[in-house]
Amino acid sequence: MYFAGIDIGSTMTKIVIMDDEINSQVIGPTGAEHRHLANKVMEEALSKAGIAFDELTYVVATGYGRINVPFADKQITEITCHAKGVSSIFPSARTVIDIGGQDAKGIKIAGGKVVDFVMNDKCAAGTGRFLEVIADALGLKLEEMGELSLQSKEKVRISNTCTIFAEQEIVSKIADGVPIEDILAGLHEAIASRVFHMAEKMKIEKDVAMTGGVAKNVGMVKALEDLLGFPVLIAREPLLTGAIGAAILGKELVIKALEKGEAIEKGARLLEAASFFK
Amino acid sequence: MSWFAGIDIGSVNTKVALFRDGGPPHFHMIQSGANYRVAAEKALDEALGKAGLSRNDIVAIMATGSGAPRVDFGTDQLSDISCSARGVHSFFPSVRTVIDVGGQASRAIRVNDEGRAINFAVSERCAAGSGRFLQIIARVLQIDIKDAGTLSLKSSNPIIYTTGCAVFGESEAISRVAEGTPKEDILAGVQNAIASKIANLIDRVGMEKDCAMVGGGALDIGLVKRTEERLGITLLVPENPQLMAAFGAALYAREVIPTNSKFDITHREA
Amino acid sequence: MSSKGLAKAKDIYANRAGRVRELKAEGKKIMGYVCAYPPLEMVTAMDYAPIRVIGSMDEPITKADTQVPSIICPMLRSMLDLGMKGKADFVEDFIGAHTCDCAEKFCHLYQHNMQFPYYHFLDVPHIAHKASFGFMKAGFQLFQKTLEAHTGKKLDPDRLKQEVKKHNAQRALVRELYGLRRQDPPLLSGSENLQIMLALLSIPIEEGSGMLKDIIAEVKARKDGPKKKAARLLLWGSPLTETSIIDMIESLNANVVMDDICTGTRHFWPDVEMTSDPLDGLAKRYLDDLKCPRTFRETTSSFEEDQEVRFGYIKDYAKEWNVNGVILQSMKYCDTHGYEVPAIKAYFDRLGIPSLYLEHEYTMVALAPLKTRVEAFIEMIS
Amino acid sequence: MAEEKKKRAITRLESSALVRPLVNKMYMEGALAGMEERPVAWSMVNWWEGDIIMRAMGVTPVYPENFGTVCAALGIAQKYMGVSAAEGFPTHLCGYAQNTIGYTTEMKREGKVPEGAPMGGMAQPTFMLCSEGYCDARFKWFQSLRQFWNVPVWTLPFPHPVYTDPSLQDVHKVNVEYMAVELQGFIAFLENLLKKKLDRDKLEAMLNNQEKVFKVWWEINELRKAKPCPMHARDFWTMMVPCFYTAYDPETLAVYQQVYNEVKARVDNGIGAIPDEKYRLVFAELPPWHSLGFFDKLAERGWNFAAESASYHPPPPMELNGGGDLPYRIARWTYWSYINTGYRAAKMGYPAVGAAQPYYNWAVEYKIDGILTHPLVTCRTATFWHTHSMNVLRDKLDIPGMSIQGDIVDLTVFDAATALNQAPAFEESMDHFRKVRKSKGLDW
Repeated sequence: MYFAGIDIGSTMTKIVIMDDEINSQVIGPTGAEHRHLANKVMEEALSKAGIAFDELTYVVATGYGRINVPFADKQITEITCHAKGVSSIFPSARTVIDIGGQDAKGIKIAGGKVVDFVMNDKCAAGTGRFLEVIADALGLKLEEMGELSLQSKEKVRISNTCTIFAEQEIVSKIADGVPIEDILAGLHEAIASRVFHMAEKMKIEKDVAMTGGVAKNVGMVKALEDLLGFPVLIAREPLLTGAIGAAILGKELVIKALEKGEAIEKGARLLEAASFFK
Repeated sequence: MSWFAGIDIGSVNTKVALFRDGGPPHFHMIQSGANYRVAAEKALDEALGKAGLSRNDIVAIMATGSGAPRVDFGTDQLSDISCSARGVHSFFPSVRTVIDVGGQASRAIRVNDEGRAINFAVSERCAAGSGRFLQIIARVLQIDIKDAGTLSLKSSNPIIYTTGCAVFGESEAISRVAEGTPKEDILAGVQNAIASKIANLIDRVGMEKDCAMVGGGALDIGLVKRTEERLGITLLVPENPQLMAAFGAALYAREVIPTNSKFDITHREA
Repeated sequence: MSSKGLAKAKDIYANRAGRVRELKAEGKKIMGYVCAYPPLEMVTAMDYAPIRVIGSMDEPITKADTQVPSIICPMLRSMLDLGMKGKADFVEDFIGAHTCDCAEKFCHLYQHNMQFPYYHFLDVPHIAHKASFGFMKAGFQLFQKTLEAHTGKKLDPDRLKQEVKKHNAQRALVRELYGLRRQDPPLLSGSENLQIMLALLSIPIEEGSGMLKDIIAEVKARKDGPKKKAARLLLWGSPLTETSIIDMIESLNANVVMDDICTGTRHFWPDVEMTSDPLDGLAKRYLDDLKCPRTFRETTSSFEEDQEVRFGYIKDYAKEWNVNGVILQSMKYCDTHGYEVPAIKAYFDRLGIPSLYLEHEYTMVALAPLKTRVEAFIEMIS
Repeated sequence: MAEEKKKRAITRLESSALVRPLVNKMYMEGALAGMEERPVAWSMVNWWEGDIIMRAMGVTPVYPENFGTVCAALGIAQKYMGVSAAEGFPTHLCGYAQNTIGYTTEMKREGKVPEGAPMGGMAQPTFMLCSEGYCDARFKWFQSLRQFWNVPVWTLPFPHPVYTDPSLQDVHKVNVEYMAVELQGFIAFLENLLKKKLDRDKLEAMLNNQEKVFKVWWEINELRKAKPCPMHARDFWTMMVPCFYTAYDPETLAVYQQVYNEVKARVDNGIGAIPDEKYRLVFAELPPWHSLGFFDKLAERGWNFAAESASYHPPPPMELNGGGDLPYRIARWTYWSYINTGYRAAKMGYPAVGAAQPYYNWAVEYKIDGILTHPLVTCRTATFWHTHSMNVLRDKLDIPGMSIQGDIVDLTVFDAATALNQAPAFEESMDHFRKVRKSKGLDW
């Protein structure tokens, strides 16, 4: 039996197809247009796994864009899916810190289940999107940005909270000759402390796993570890935990139903474009 | 010749106005880019070049705009609130309320019969309340801000953004485009969002007619129309709304600096 | 108004002002009031229809920004906004109360803007010491004195006792109605319930009690009640004047079966004790029995016991209505509820009842982010 | 801070330097009492209601709100606020509360006054005293502190009569009596807690001293009506502290007398608090404790602040009749300190309500050119009336207003740059309205 998890984030679409282990995984390129083409990503994942769409026993959609995925059997929030995905990779993890494009989350887990969570999604400040915008402005990759910030001798405070104005502030600071690494270090610290204090509301417990694209930014990882006082766990592909969790949850659902001899509730299964706005 | 210069070093564009008694003003505008000082120098020299003038023809320069305090440029500096008010008033002496939709913030300014700012309110430091939001969305839609207006007027059902953040608004607009929502509805949505913020600012300072709209945002006739609808009045819009602060600055340069004096015009004395 | 029962409640909810204007046209004197603290028994005993002044999550706040800064309680700002826009023109006379800090100031500013011919401000102490009851009673007496002076009528003690009975009778009906949500699935949805409560705050007592009787009979017999859902939730927190948040919750796999908000149980739950001087019973009910975090509760031998004193009654709700989760909601800038959150969350943690804190902006839009939280919370507890 | 070095535009009162030792003494006493395990109370600003009784009973009060201003001024508050947020307290709550909650969390964690706490920190309390005065959210946070300190919390009531109540006179009697009875209750609470009796002679002596302090401190502020204004708000904010917390102390009285002499001398010699007083302003309400240097920048522009912070001024000479015993006398003063602006407003026919009343009064009496409001993200009480105050001054007295967003504790909110950028525009505005006032026959 094959199970698919599709995690439609604000900037990336991730799909995992698995039976007992992962058969194929696809991370759609950045760009919001792409969310619209979730079905194309799915087709790509299917061909990678070398199976047909009908061979999927169950499809679970999660993430910011999960709402109207016509080819999913079920929608589950990214919070539950991240928890499941992370604990399948790191059974010792008790806390997940996920800094995604549209929000930042803290999740407490026990036995693969969510026991508590907090979330910020008011505005881009404090989310991965903030970093992306700055990275674009500086013509850097998120990864490079992290590397660079580690060389900072003296952090510089960014006075603007608004991402757009912070971008401007940073660009002109650089023009004024402020070392880029110091600016980035200040930036990472600011975001890390926003996320840390939010997550601390649930009383962060070891081990802590960091997920989302931002986990690839060593600068952010370090800034967060400095605040935590211990190292965090990072999956080889921190973007995929949500999709993995979704696939596993689908699998569990099906197995449970089969054990009970109940019918499996399925969706319409139309392999069409996903929509955000109905 | 005794010319006076006003330079408005804004977050997005730097604008220059050259002015002399009895003659028509010359205007010039360039992008500010990252370095305000460089932008200021460049904008001034290009403006002078266009007008066939040299720096020696300038008696005084008044610098204004959010970038001005960061570069020690001009004979003197004045807040863009005063300058916008003064500039508009010189075009429309009947104006008592000015709406200035700039790249950094939106402002509502009450002016007296002499064109002095007598009361003002400024939007909070969030791009969603400024003209910047419009530019971002216009960029997403790959249209010029000038055409944005005409296009948006076609809108029959403006979208309502699910977020108050310009950055998320951008992603939302992108997805909307991808899903085939008409451009005009996406634009009209932003205009409504900004118009309602403007209405709040107006409420704070109190409205007295006539009312004018200036700043880059006023180039968007769609925003002008929706603000008019929101306020239930007609707005006066000068020909070059984005240049009013620069022009006002030039007028102030004329006023505050004695014509006979001659001194270093690119640097204020410490 | 022709409709009956649930339909009637729905109609009134959809157009409160319309109904109150009808009443006014019928010659009813309207006394506007804030919060749950003014003694409505005295108001009705003076032949007024008490109508609670509330805000609207649906109407963008514009005019009020000329009077109060935006960091003030959005509901109070909205109340002022509606007043300034003439949308509360049905209020003739007004009684304010010192419930929370912002409400106290709001009342004075509201009067300053509206210039009601009669305005009384009830200064409610924040402690329930022995002397506080005397103070509360004195406040009622002053209210009586000024209102008698304004209307030229005397307040008859026996009439007041009758009114106490009448109000208690309505409270009993409200408790009976809430009882219909003890079973699973509940016979009445959280949204329907809030509509009924808001309707009750907008019509005379007799009319309200009549409506309640119809609704109870109708609901007991209905077949189209809420479906069985994974979560049975208790909703705690700051006042809700629209159903939007409960609609959002109940659009998911959950039923809201009980509440502790002052447009719900808080307003109606406790009866007034029959005392020889009715003002004594009223003072006790409104100062002490009424449960709002705005009142300081004496400290005890431990914080845990404090929590029991402060939140014990909510635990009883949770048990009797058999809930498996609690939604703690507060509008932004509400200090009274804001300070409460960590303590009440810890209390429910200790009871093993999961809870979720939602902070909202007191508007109907932008509920989408909150929805994901609630969805995840339901997944978490079921 | 570089700007600290260069010469200040505000000429501070020399005698205001004498206040610092008083404040230090206050904190030292608190720390000492903690070390010597004498009774310590965490106390709210209670407008002279409870402090003097505690002092007379040998309890040393420490003041979390004042501690908050210190932490803010030293930039330590940021950390404590972060901890408070992590404890689950919403970040829009009172900055002083967040600061104290964060501090207390750290204190419990470290089992002692936390590392880096300023002024020796705050010693563990024997009990906590709330006041309903002005901001009733305050008892909520002492209630919250119970999760850290298992000590009793006592709350002093503080009636808030309607400003425009025609039957105010009847109300006063009820209110003052209620407060007096509750003060008796407080005394009983202390006597029972401390197992000792109150020394009423001692209390009376302290009260006599306190009333003298009120008088001098009031007169000092009256002198500020002079042109140019001899004393800047900076000095007021420094000097309001002893009157609040140690008015019972003869040393406090002595210091205020010296301050009076200096201010009087300035008035007699036409000396102002700033070199060139172009504009006289009033400041509402609480200042940015972390950025007070900002006022020197404004002083350089000729902005002098002649009045400020309505809720923090001493009560004027008593106009409330009635004798009564000591608690009654204490109650009357505290009550009077709250109600007196309503009294004055009544005489003026209520041109304003709420905290706009004192600002209206001052604008007239101190010949104010403009009002600068400082809306605080975390303080609704101090901020609620700002807009109304600005409206009233603009509409009734043709005095313009300007706002600068900020906070009492959270320094990241404060936007001095924008304010300074707007200053010239506001000066035009003040110039304009001067003409308007003249044209309407007002004398300033």
